[in-house]
Amino acid sequence: MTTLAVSLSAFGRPEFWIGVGILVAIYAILTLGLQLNIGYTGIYNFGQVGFMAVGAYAMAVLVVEAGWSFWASLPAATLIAVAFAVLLGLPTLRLRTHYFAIATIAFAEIVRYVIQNADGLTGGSQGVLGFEIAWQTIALSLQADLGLAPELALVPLLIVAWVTLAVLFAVLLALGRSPWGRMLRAVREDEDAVRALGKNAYAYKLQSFAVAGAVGAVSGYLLALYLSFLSPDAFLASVTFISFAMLIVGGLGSFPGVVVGAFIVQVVLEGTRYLQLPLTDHQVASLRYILIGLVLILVMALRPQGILGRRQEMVLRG
Amino acid sequence: MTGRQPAVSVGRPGLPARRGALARHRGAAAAVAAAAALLAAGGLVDVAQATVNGLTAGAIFALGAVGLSLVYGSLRLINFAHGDFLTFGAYAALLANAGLGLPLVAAALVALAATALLGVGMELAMWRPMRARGAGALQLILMAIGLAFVVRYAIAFVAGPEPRRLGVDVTSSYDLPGGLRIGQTELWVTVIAFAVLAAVVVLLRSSSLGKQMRALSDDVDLAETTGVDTGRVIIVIWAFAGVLAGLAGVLYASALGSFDPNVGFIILLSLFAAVILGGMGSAYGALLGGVTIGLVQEWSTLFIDVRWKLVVGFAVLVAVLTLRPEGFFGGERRL
Amino acid sequence: MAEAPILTVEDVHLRFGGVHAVAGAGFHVARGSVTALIGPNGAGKTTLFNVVTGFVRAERGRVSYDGAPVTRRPPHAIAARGMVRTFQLTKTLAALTVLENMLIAAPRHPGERLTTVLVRPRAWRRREREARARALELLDDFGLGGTAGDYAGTLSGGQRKLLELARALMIEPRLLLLDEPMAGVNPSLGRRLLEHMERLRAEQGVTFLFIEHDMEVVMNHSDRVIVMAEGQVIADDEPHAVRADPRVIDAYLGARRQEPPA
Amino acid sequence: MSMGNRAGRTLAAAAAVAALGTAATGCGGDDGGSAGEGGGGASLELTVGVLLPMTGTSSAFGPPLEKATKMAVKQINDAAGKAGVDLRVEVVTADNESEPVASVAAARKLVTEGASCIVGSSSSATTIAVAQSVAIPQGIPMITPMSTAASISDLHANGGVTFRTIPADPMQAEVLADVIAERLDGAEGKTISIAGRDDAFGQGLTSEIKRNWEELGGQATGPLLYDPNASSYNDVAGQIVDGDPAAYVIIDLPQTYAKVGAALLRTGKFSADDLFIAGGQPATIPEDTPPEALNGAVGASPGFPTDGPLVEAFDALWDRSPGVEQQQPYMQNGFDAAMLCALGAVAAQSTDGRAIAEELIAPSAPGGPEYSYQELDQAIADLGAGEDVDFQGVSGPLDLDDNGDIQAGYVNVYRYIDGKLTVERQVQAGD
Repeated sequence: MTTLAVSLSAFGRPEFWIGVGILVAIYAILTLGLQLNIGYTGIYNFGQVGFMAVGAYAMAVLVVEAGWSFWASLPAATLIAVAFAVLLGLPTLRLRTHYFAIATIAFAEIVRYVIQNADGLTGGSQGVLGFEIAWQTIALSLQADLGLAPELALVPLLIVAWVTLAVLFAVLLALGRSPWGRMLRAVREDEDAVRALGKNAYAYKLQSFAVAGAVGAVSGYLLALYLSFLSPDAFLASVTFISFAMLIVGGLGSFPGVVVGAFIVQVVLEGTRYLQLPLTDHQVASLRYILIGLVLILVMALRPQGILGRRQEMVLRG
Repeated sequence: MTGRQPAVSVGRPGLPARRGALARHRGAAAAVAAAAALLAAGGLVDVAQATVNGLTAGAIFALGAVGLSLVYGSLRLINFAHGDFLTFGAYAALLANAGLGLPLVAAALVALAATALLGVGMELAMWRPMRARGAGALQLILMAIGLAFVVRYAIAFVAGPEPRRLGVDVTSSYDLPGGLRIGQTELWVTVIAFAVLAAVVVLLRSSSLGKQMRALSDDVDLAETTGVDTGRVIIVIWAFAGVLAGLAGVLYASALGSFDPNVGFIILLSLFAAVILGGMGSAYGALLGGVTIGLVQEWSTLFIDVRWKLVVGFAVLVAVLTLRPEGFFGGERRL
Repeated sequence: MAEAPILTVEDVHLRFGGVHAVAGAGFHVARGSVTALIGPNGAGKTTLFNVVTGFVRAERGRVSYDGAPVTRRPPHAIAARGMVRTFQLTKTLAALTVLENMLIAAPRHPGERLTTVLVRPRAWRRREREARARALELLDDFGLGGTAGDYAGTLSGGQRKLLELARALMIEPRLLLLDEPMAGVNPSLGRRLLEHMERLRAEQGVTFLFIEHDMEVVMNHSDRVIVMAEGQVIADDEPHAVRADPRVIDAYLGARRQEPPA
Repeated sequence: MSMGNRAGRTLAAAAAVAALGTAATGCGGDDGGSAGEGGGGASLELTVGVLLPMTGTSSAFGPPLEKATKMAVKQINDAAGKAGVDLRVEVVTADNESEPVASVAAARKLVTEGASCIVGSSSSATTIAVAQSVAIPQGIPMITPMSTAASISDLHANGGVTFRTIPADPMQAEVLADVIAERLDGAEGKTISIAGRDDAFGQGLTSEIKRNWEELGGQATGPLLYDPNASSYNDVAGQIVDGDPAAYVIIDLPQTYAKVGAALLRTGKFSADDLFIAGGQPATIPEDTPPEALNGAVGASPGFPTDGPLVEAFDALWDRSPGVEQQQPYMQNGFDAAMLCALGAVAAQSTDGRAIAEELIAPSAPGGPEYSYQELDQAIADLGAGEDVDFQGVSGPLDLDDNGDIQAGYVNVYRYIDGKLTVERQVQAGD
């Protein structure tokens, strides 16, 4: 019982919310990309975690292996992710949505295996570290200036993560409300109608996918900063699926929904660590994933528009 | 967003039969070249051994892929839970065998029935009602992913994470002529798998139900207009897919010797590769695709590090989608 | 027929599986004319539309629009050049509003370029205002002004046909290919549609090629009729001449679903 | 390999950061610092956090590790009572899912629950992740009972909070190479076949062993790394036995070796008598592994004394205590890690992480009277009185060096006989 009390009191501790807060921002950013692809453009990007991995590792390898400056590596990593998106999208975006879904999930797995097996470059399963020193230096001096206690060491990252989220959120919101975003929604509804009106539906799908790749890369190197260490098993396919849960809980087609969804799902995932259930840790861990599965099933069955999505759109889309 | 698209936008504008034939010739040429390369790389014995290994894996993939493809063809549903159906089959057999003390063969049959029930149950509980509500492709696909999580981790929750084994002899093996070897269980697995696959072909070809299944998965509307009782046939397809998935699971678990709750999910992408290679929706295609993926993965180990074996399967998948999305054996469907 | 025809189709071939959907069809469409394309079901009319507008690539044959070949051009490029088609089953974008449906068609819209939106977020506002004005104007013409804010999915079948036509006009087309514009449209709306066609031809010199089963419409509103059967053009003449043509009658009687010319 | 020098290259910079870190956190408040001042009579409420691999690849080791640490804590609280020192230790646990991201989240959970000393984590990847993003930035000492990767030694320079109660890979690899050479009467001209699972554990040890073997003048094929998720292992087995080598070295975890071992036997060329393994292995051959695949295999693992009163006492204690019966590798190391947490706190007279980290090495290093957990009360009393002690762990003398590594570790040379892991002898490695 005392343990239960301890566990509950933990929710009051700032460190918990700092950790969760950073992950919420990171996964919200990842999911913004999915929202643009799935919610707006109707292309089934099932490999978003692949771009997260590409972004994170491109940054790390450029810094540690190629000796680039950390700051230079960030835009470079983003561009590399975009290049991956374009190369993958060019052939596969011509295909039916289902084929594309499978192609992207395969892409993400290939990325993970290559990272794991190209030890020379990526450190393989041993992982990479030492890429974030430039950042740590700043973070630590910030920590000193703000007079933060050790357990608040992550506050600077928390701030950066949320600022990044805010910026990307604003950009995507603007994109979504622009005629460009309108065109994406049109493509989602019916590519042929769009083509018949003189607009290149394929090009819009490719642009949407490329933007998602860039956004995924950003979430990738934020995760890298959070872990201060990269290893391939941080990029399992299940990350994309959890990101789906965030996407649909918040609501398809709604960017604010992404943030709400990311927050709810992440708090539930982390919260379950504190529950003192009469179960083995292993069962609790399984329970956590069963929960994710049920969320996906029930939301899609009962409230396909999620919390903030527009029911009308979901229904009319059928 | 209904996942099925009007005729005007087939993935590739109407592919003339002529090009198909051409591609088939090219395929043959490629096969010859590949064979030559193999022999150069491996030497006869190694190639033969890799082929034996590949046939075992391939037969299992084929069993898993046929159901996946039929379900996709008839429902335009990518059943992400299909891999976990294999796992379900394996654990059902384990429970019936170790738990209820049934002999393994009986236990296996129980497992097939159980997996079929799982498939049909989900159709009645989930898919049918959702279709009735006119659910979109995205809704269904995400529900399938959710189902995959639930099945896999429910198994993990009950059975625990530790690896299990079915009571089969995985250590002894037979000498085949030419210095080749095959595991005793693997031999059985391969023989059973191919026997069942042959039966599947016969069933799909000659039985009216089989024809209806293929018709449905070729073109739902056409099937409906030609008076196929789709509701009933879909149930049959789920049962059929379930039985095959269950069998694949049991055989795979037996051949591996040791399995855990991730066993099926791990090969899901290889199953996708098989389905794509065969042409989505084509039962025969998936069958050939499965065997091919198995062979390609094993042959790859003659050229490159074994670490890449799985990736080779995925790479084939992406390559096929890029070069020939309608698949290579899709033509079979028209037979 | 002094001017060169606006559309020329020559010897188009296309098979689906075994079926010879289009087998050497060819014809001209004169500038400013209203041409009807008729024929029994499965004659290959819609398939020919798909070929002409670039949605399906023919195995053989040439299509040239306004003097330039468009045989290998993608659909959007063809539409952008002013040859615009509608669909047998209307393709209104259900989850977009009626107004948004119209705006999608607005040509030369900088706001539809990713780079512009990212780099110069203001640069497209003016064009958007113009397009919006034009769209509302057209919607009023077609009696859809009141629905501008509704989801297109909520419109009636007839209204969708009108919306599709109005939307096509956003592109300022010079050749409109209409696939069964009258199908599923109540008579009054149908009349409205025909009036619009007449007006557009008179005022803007738009050329029309339309597939239609309603023989009365065909006979009274077209100045030329092309008849297809089994993938070939079996007649191409003035309405009255076609009506008398024995081959046409055979074609219709021979075809499974009879539809004797009125 | 590439890992090692990568870490090396970044070491200088890392050290600089560490300096900054202490500078920054010097002003940081210390929670639980109710102690610190006052000395002997001060009351210490220490919370030890334990990262347990309850799920994922290392899940076999989770439950015994949990039991071992809880046993240790009970011993400490009893001893503290006897010694009349006001020390109360509580345990909080978290599942690290054998995976880095989850490990970090789990470690944060432990910290939020007040843990100021962490026992863990399991695989090297998880340990490095936790060190990098929790232990080092927050100044929380972490003592891993399981991670043997060489690169972890480099981490200590960065913040001085990472420790281990288990010998690092090089120590194991060196011993194993010697053992193989001895069994084959010399390495000269002998070719052995090295393989391992494709993860941090396999990649690290196989390359170390290859290096050591070649230094002894032998040749080696491989390391052949295989995917733990492969759909079949006949190809792997075929390549391992290819060109019938003098011996096989296979670095794997039980759950994968169950499949690989079966495949090896099917080749008909393989005999487990020529098999050498390393790392923690289960005390009895797991139910899903074919016995013939392991019986007769010789291995080296970070070990612990196997006879003498201490061992008997520990085994008795184990049998008395609640939880799983089956002993597993690493549990003694976990037991000792928990002990060190407490001793560090007593020595520091504080439950603040950094203070404990400062005092972790001294109580284990030579100097002062030697005490085992059986004389824990005296150890606590002495430390409480500000005297130095040399704590003797059940996993070995510990004796942490300046990298937080144990200088002198026992490496057990064991062999599977009749399905049981029987330790044939122990090598005092290091020094």
